[in-house]
Amino acid sequence: MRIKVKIAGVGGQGVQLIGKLLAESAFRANLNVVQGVKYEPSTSGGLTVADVTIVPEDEIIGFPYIETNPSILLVLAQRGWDEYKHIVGENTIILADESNVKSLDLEIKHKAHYTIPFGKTAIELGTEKVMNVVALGFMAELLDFKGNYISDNLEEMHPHDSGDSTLLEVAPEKFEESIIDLSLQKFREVNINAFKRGYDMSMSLDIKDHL
Amino acid sequence: MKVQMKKQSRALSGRHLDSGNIAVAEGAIYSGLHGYYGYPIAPSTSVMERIVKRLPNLEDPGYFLQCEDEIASITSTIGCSWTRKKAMTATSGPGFSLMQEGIGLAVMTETPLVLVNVMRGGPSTGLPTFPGQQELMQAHFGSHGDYIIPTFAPWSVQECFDLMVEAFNTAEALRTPVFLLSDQVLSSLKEKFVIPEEGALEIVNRAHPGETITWKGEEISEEYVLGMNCFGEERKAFSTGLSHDESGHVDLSAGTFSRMTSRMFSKIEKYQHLLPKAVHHRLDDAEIVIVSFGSTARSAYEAVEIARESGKKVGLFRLRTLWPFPTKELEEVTKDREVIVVEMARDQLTWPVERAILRRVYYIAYPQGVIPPPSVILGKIAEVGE
Amino acid sequence: MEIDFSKLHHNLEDKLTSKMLPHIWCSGCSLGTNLQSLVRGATLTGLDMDKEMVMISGIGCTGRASGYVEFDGFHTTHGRAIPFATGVKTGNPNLEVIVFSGDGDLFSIGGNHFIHAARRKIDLTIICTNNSVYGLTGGQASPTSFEKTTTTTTVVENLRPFNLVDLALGAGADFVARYTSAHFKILPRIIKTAIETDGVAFIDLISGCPAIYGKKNGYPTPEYMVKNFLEASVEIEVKEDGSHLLPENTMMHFDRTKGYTKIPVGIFRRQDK
Amino acid sequence: MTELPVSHNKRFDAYVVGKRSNRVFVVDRDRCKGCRICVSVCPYEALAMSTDKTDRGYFYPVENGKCTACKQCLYACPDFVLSVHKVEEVVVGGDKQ
Repeated sequence: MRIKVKIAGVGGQGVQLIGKLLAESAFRANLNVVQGVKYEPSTSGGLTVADVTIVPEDEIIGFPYIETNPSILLVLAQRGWDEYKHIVGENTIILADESNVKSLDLEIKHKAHYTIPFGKTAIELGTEKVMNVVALGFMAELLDFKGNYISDNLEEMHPHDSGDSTLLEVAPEKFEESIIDLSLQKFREVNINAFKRGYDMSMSLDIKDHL
Repeated sequence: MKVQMKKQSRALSGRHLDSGNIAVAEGAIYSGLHGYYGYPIAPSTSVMERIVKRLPNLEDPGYFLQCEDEIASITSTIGCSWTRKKAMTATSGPGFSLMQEGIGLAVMTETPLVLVNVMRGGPSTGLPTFPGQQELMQAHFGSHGDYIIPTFAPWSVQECFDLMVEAFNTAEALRTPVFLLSDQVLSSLKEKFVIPEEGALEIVNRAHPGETITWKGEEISEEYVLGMNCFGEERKAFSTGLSHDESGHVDLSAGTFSRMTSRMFSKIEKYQHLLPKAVHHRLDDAEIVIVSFGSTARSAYEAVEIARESGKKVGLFRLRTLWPFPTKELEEVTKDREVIVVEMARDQLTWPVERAILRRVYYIAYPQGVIPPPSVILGKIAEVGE
Repeated sequence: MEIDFSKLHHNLEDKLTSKMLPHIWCSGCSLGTNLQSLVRGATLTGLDMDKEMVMISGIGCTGRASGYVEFDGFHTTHGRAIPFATGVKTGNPNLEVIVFSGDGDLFSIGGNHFIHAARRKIDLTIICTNNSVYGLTGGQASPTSFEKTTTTTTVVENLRPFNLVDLALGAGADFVARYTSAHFKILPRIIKTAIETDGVAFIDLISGCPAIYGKKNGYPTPEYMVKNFLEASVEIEVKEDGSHLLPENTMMHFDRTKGYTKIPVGIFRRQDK
Repeated sequence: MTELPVSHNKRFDAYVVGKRSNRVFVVDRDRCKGCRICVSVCPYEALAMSTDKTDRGYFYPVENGKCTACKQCLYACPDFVLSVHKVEEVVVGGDKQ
């Protein structure tokens, strides 16, 4: 039973920050979590990826990266999609930013895909910089209400994990706590707003029906 | 107005979500670190950045210095240790190469210290932000002359902390430099680790001349480990990188050289059983044994789990002490079984494994700046199973 | 009246590691004189040599000095006396740490460490026995070998020596002095001041290698060397405008047929940090 | 002049010196390397080199009666050969430890 989230974008988009916030929130929900980090030396423009794997607290996570079939693949840049489209699997929900990923060529069987205006929403909030946190809010809603639904389906993929009934829920309050604790003072408010907007967008888009 | 900083405690007891480099720093501080001397180099730098936030602000503050280069880092570390303080440095690939002469000095003068090498891909500048395991042999043979330095390898953030405490205890108990070989994957991945209460773990301090200390319930004999007379204490404390006698003074005679250097080997061999033991995972009925260490072993662990689901009898022998190499244990574990060595290097772990069991093994040499994914290991398991 | 021979040991014998003497240095080498001046200077401070002082040396002829005296001491790798001393001082700030090494060790292989030590102002006393040559390895050129002098590795006129006083002043040392080993009368007091300076103290201690460098370059005997040092020494005049610190006024002159022709000596800078 | 201006043993030469003959000037022949610096720095021309050699093959300084125990040579000596003591401290039954 595990949730695997891969976030791909380019440097400067805050990919590592939301990877960290996701991991921190799951950690605060008493789950076992690993955030694998890969980066290139350049801080801006280079491909950057965060892999977050979440399991019940008593389980060991070996390989810290996501090789195939993530539960969620969040792409914030075209380069991210081009680099990782081959790892999509039958359990994958693909979330792409509308304005930054122009060409979402879907060849592999997957569970669902959505193109969401994360960037546009962030601009409405005053700065495109919070695009990442809008996307985090969107994912948080999936993890809160549907996390177990997502992971239950994964049991087919990881049969050795079966028999464990621990819930993989991460409540939105845990995310808000993490955002407050880990953001710089001047970004706290705008980050919380961005998180809530993303969360609401996810609620209103009745994803569950598609799953 | 000057703000009075609240003094920090050495043990930040509790649950943490953080990276391997943070755990390394906290393990050192828990063990009683006083002096840290370092030079920025990826991917080890975050150890230093954590230390500088913590060490000067402790209730019993230590000293942090950013040196002019890695040669100065290792030498200052040795100097600090000679004042009976616990000292360390951390570096990566090119820095480890620069430190080799100083490492020889630490061996020759039997100086307790801990050197953390957060491995990246080489040679030369290589892959500064990607992992490697290519310094396994350099840890053994890097400096000139014969020596053996206890070398540990963690596979998780928790072990980065635990083995750091082991490393300091080993350094103090056996009066020797100790290496911790971490890698870029562990340096940056974040996962849970727990810091015990202050006093919950045994912390060893080096012996004075004539004093007998115990470590893990065992008395350390002065026949093997000389008590250390440090600067500022009763007698003249002296040592040199030249061949010297027990008092530290130069003696180039063959007898003295041989007596001193053999003792330096035998003290490590004598207490080898107290060093961190290898972890056996699903080895009881295994037909195939995977041998690995560090972050690579995480991938091997995943591969073993997946292979077991399809009924393949595979187990993992995960090294935690790399040097001295656990030759006998490996011999027993691999008897009549196929062996696959998995490493992020070309023939560095395979070499001592083959030498230990005296036959050819299967291996995955993967010096590509990423840990070999489970799919690659599963492919090799299938190949060996046929 | 009968002499008791068991009492005839050297006046400083209790500060010497007797079992290591006689030392390895050649006849007439300035190192022994310098070492004696150091021991006398250290004694003047009133500190306990064993418990309150540490003497660190590098590699080379000078490197062996720490083994001959009863300071706590350490003989490090080539060029690394300063970083080792930095570790000692930061490990135990109560110790007075003295670096006693040569020009090759401190300014060739260890040059980077020197300028950073001077920049950092961690309290160290650095005494450089500057004899312009690599003696232990048989007479190769050092960073302070003079122009147009002969060494075993001088191919063409490729030498231009460091002016160590200028270098130390530029790098920011707090106390900078230059004397020669023939100034044994006042050296102990200078060394005492250097040790007591709170910051980086540097003494460019001009010394002779009569057996190798001197023989080829104008001071063939120890006697001549001592006379040459005293005759060539010029005490600096401290000027209000600081002009005595200009490189041309701190520079030494050397003639390969006569030895030193000008050695500006004195205390060039003294400031507590 | 005292009855014992100079005493020798295998290692040391001890000269009773000074205007009031209250000092002992000592040459530690074992450590001497014959560099002649002592001879050259002596302000009183009280030293000359020996005609015979030490066990290690060096000439060594010999005092000629003019020494005032001024200690110049002692400070200049690179080999810790020379020393000056008060007479009462180095005679048999003297008070020095």
